[in-house]
Amino acid sequence: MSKTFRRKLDLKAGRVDMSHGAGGRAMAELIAAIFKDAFGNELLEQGNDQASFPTPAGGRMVMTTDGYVVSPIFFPGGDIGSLAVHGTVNDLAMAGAKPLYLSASYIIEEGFPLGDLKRIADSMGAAARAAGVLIVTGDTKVVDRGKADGVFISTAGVGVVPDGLALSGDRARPGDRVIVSGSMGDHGVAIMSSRENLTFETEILSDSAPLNGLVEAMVTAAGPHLRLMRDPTRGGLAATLNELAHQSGVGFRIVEDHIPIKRQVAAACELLGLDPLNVANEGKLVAVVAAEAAEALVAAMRSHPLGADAAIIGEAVEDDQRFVQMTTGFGGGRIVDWLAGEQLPRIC
Amino acid sequence: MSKTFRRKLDLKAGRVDMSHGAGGRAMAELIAAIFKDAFGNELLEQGNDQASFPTPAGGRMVMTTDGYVVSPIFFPGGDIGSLAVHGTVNDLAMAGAKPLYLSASYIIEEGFPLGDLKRIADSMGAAARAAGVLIVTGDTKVVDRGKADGVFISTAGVGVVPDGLALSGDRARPGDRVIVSGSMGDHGVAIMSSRENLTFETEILSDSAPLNGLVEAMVTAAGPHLRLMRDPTRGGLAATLNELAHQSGVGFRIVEDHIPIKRQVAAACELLGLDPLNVANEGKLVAVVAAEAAEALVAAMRSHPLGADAAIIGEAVEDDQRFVQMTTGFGGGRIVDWLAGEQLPRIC
Amino acid sequence: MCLAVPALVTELLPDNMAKISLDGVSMTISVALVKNVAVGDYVIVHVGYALSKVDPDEARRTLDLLDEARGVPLAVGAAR
Amino acid sequence: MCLAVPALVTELLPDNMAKISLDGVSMTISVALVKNVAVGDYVIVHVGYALSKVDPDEARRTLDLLDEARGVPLAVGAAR
Amino acid sequence: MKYVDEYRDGDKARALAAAIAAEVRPDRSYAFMEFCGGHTHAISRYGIEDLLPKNVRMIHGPGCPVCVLPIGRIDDAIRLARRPEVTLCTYADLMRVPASGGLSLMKAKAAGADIRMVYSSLDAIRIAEANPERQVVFFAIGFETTTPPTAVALKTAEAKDLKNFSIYCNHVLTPVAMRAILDRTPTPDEPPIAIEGFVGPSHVSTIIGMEPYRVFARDYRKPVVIAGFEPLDVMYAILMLVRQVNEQRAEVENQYIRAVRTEGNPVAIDLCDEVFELRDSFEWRGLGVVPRSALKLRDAYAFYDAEKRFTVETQPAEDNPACECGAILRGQKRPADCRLFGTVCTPETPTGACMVSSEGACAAHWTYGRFRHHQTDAGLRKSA
Amino acid sequence: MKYVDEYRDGDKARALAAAIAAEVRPDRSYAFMEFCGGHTHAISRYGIEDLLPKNVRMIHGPGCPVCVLPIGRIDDAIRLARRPEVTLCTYADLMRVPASGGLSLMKAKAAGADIRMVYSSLDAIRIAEANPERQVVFFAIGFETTTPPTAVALKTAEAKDLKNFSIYCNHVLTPVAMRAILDRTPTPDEPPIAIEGFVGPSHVSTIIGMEPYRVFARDYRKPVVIAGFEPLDVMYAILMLVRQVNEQRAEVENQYIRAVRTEGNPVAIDLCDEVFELRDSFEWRGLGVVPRSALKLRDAYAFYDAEKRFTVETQPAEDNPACECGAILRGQKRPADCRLFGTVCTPETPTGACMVSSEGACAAHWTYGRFRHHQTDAGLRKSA
Ligand code: SF4
Ligand code: SF4
Ligand SMILES: [Mg+2]
Ligand SMILES: [Mg+2]
Ligand SMILES: [Mg+2]
Ligand SMILES: [Mg+2]
Ligand SMILES: [Mg+2]
Ligand SMILES: [Mg+2]
Ligand SMILES: [Mg+2]
Ligand SMILES: [Mg+2]
Ligand SMILES: [Mg+2]
Ligand SMILES: [Mg+2]
Repeated sequence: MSKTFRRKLDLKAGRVDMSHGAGGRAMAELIAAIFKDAFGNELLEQGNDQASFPTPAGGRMVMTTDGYVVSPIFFPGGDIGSLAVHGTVNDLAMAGAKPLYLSASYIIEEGFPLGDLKRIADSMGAAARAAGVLIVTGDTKVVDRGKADGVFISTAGVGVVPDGLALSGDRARPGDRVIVSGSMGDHGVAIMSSRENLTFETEILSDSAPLNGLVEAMVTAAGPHLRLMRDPTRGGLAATLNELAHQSGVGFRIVEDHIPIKRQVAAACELLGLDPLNVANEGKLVAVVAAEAAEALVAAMRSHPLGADAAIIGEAVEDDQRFVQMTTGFGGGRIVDWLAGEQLPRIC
Repeated sequence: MSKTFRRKLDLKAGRVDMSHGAGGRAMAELIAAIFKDAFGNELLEQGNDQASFPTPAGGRMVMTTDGYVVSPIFFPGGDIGSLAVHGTVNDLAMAGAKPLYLSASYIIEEGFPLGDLKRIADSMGAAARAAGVLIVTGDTKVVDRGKADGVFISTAGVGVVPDGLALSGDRARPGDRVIVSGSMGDHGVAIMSSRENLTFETEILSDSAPLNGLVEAMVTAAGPHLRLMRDPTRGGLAATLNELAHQSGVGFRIVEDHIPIKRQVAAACELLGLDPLNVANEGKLVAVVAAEAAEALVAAMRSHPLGADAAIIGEAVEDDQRFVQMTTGFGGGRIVDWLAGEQLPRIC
Repeated sequence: MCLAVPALVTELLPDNMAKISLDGVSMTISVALVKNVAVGDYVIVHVGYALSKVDPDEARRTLDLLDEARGVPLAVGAAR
Repeated sequence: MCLAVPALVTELLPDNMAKISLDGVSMTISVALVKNVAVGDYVIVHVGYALSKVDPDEARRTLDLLDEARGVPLAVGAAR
Repeated sequence: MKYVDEYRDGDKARALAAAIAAEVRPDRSYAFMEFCGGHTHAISRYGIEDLLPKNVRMIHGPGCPVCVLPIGRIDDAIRLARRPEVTLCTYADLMRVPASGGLSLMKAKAAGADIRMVYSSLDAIRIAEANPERQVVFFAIGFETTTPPTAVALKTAEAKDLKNFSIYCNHVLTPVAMRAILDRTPTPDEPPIAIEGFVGPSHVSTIIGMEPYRVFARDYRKPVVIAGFEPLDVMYAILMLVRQVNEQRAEVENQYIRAVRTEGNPVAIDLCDEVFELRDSFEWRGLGVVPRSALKLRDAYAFYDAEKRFTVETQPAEDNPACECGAILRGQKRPADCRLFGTVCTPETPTGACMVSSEGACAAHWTYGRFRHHQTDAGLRKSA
Repeated sequence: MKYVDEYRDGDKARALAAAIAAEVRPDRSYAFMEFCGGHTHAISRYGIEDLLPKNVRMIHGPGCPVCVLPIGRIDDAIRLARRPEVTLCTYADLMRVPASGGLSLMKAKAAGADIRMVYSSLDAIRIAEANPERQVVFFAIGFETTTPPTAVALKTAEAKDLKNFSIYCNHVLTPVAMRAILDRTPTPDEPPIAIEGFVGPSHVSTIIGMEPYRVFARDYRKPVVIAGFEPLDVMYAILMLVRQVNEQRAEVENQYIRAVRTEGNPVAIDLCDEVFELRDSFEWRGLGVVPRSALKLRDAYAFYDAEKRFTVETQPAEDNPACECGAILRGQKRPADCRLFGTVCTPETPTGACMVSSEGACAAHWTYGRFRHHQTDAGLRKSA
């Protein structure tokens, strides 16, 4: 883009207005000043409405997308920009893929501070570099005030699964072990603690992180014994295990005492009447692995910083009802169900 | 997905509420009832958070994304669902790619009618089938009322460019011919005519259409003589030609009388004080082609239904100022510039 | 300034409003400022109001005046 | 019903409000319903209000009562 | 968490389970009602049923203010929220409760009503202060526990001279409901009401103390043990009930001595007396109309009464006649005995009161306990 | 488009161009001002400059109401829009006009002010009817053309008894501004004001007729030819001006006979007389303060006057001193003579009045004509 478009945006006090989305020079300026530097890579610089890259050699490809509408946009431990990279990288990694390329579609509410937009784009670019992926193409739309909530980002990603690796939610078999890579509920509690209408405070940070490095170590350690992985995001561990139970046609039995949960997360859930197993994570995974490889896999995970608290929490069982059952720390048994409705503070 | 999740959504009077985005059973039901059938294909049915498909053999790959925030959501000649396919398919096709796979990220405002959502998803699915692409993965988020505008869709797409074909916005050379595939401004005028606050009426339909079939015919006809293609969407023909001029480092000279513009589009622009060259298209392309292949290319385009009105409108010229100049129908000359600010009705 | 377009009155509506048409584009405007507007008239439309009627005879006469200039050979290249 | 949690009072604030802490989670609540709340007290917190103080001696006594049941061998499998 | 974790200890639970098993008489069965949803929740969530002898049966009572709120009152709240000038503030628990016509507060919000979820009644005060042009109505529900916070909010609004704040009062009374259950005369084709004692309310009792339960011991000869909500509290209270039954005692005992005083909380009691008075009668979902079982604002506070400010007139709304909530709440039936359970009626699509919140008997069984049903009775209900 | 396309015919244009070329005297030059932005736009958009002999020079006048509105009045409008109770309705043309402090209506809207773009003053009435709780202010601008629609809106509001509608009146008068240009005494170091005749307003004249221009012919000896906005109209009017100059006549002629009557539009004139009266003076961007050049609401309609309802007090705001608009509007300089042109000052970031709307002299040159500059003078302004 030639310097004709390069004009100083007021990143301190300026705001996005409708002209920044109208396809004219103001939009070109916005993209040049905010996104090009933040994401900077040769593929993006092509400046076409699409990015072109060599077809990967071999393997299978995977593609995923997620919309990011997190509120607040900046939260303890991350922001919507880094989250939009981690979430999509993780969905690719969960298939055992090496994440390669991301696209980023920004929907921005008129009035959004340009400085915040730059901060988000920079964070997104940094997260992509840290995860080893390139943001190769993007889009920017501006909508009237009151027709969005600051900024939404939809990220899509593609990656390549090495030949011979086949992970899928339908591959859990009775006897397989269920592993989580670390403590549950950190992201959701961090987000709730930063919401204006909930007046509690914690030092919990979101666990938002890219899991592709951890996954690489896991694939190396467990090879074909690894059945599947999934990141327990919205709906938390409970939703993920129920999904997997239905996909694989098995039940799960897990042990409450084996599930890592931080003290403050447990306390926040207690105050708000929530179950930490329903609370979202953004840097954790659930893996199902053949029993014989479980211990080795956990050991390998623990030697990666993002798997330091990895633990076997249970196993898959035969169950035509596909229940997720849990032995409580108290010694009883119960179902771990999907959350009904939205996750909200309860009084009773 | 087992029938446990299959519950009758009230598609007649029901509305999306926050529980449909919370990662629980209500969300699974929504996806099952609305998206699975509409998009139905085996890759989507995998039910993972990502879709897996064979790595294409040979060629180069392209990836693109666009956010769709069109208002109104249903407009003459299309809706946000079909548009979200056409726009992304077209961005892939503009690189000469065969579009293969799409992802769809829905951001839905609480309260959106379920019936409308189904209509949009069905339209999106039908558009994908007509364009020969698969929607392989998706995501649904629900935001509070007043924090979105009905529904936004961000679509990403990947495709493969055959070996030997290299189209890019920087490849126009002086002497090359500029071709448009049909009349300019139909989409923008159709959208404006359906806006509540603008009280005019026309029978103009949006031109929203997938151009990959036309592009295939063009590549066959012009082969390596074809330099580049671009779809003149936001900002219209004026923005596209200015972008291309800057990317290629050339000027363009076009002839107003050669640019196809429908009578009603011209009239609507006259009433509103707009220039049809700034008005968006969603089923048209601009191509730049070596002079010697221009006539043959236009002939090939005209034999395709979406190129019936194709016309050579001008040529690339040497110009270190990268101006897009136009000979007016009246006989004078003028610059065709980017639109400053947003496209709005003018009184003067 | 004062963007305005001549358009055909196709229908008179209550409250001094009228429907106009311009090459297939129709719009509802106010005719409160012009007396005796009738269907078939052309009016000059500005910000949703008719400002005056177009006089077809005078329009013809203007074109005739323009035509007077015809026949004079075009001095190609002399412009500027 | 009546979800409530015992939490430590860490600070008294104006207007009958107080800051409480539960394992690193803090919150500002009303102590308008409980007399003589002091920093260091544990209070039962419900919908942002303290309902009563926790009596540490009685808490200890409850645990002692529970411990009385210890030593009795667990009838494994007898449950249900 | 201090005063929490100690009462969730698995080893002590097993010891207590053994003690209960040792003390129950094998030749008879025991049936106790835990009135409170909090107890129901603890029993389900911690799997206490698995730790109890087979001949000790827990009956899940109506002690969830969300569950027992009749549909008509939710309809009223939706009508209030739909008024263009009104912002309705509600505890989140109420959002999904089904109202007439397939509605709920969540759906009404989706359809455009201005409904805000609050954690505390003081949040509603803050919203009223921040939006002086709006009429902020606080949807007050709850037993004696949640009533004093509503009273504080009212007094705060008065002190701040807030003109745009009012209360839609739905506070109900625990002991009256307990009596209503015992007072029912079963119809000839109904099983008898089998309650032999109560696990008494935990946090309700922090407010009202022990006195209000004496009537059950004295007049009905039913032992009552006030118990905390932690699982060891519940188990110990059951042990205390077993002992009373075995010893043929009927007393009001207090297991939750660390938080409940005999006299309750006099500050809260006095404040509630000042602000509220008894309604002549009130409808309870599952129990029907119960005389003098609920509160309304006194005339002195009529200004803050949303029912007066907006002239709310509750329309009667029918429950699904196939719903067995009433019998379940009286211990005459179990959730799985209802033919709607798990098919038509689930936590996502609750038909009756007991499925509405996770503390309802049916919801607790569905959410935490239905695997037992399949283990023991797999053929019965394949579709669940 | 009937009555449009006929007047855009390229063949006729070339014939007319030849006629003009034939009639101009090679030994002298001609300088005419087209007062109206509509004419400026037509000249630029259709490339009429390319069709005129080199010795006919068009001076682009101040006839764009958006361009000449002083910054202080936009500041006022933003202050109005920022009032929490106010919804400001504006023609879209004003949205991007720069105000003080880097603001504009578009940016004020982005920052939260309730600003709606309307196509017609009647849209503002509709918005006021639909939002009775809002104070709807119509930001009225325009010359005599756009003034009667504002008057109709006011009378409509009166008829509908709309209490929440008011008008922020910025209507200005064409002939007064034309006089102000001619009346200026150039300073010693200024080039003379070279206007030899006017292409007279097109749609303004449909309202005011021909009479108000007589003064220019009679007192200033400047020919005036009222012309339509189509390119052939403009060219023919130029031919008529060339003829008057050649024949040393100074008359008011009407090229736009199909729409302009000698007496104008009496209905509109009477209505405006009823509603508006002259302001003592008004500031024009580029021209400075001009006495009796603008309108305000009469006292009888004070109720509808936003300046009275909200006590607007316009603060003076400085234009960039490097801006050459004034000299450009008087024909003393050309856009490219300004050192800000195309660098600091572009249509996206307009510094002066002439760059504000596409009808301003500088914006028209930038948007449609700057290639000429590069053709003839390529070295001068590489950065543009
Ligand atoms: S399952 Fe539903 S319908 Fe049946 S008793 Fe329980 S709440 Fe009522
Ligand atoms: S270019 Fe800009 S600053 Fe210069 S005279 Fe024109 S409007 Fe004024
Ligand atoms: Mg995904
Ligand atoms: Mg995801
Ligand atoms: Mg995932
Ligand atoms: Mg795009
Ligand atoms: Mg794209
Ligand atoms: Mg696109
Ligand atoms: Mg997703
Ligand atoms: Mg494109
Ligand atoms: Mg309301
Ligand atoms: Mg305002």
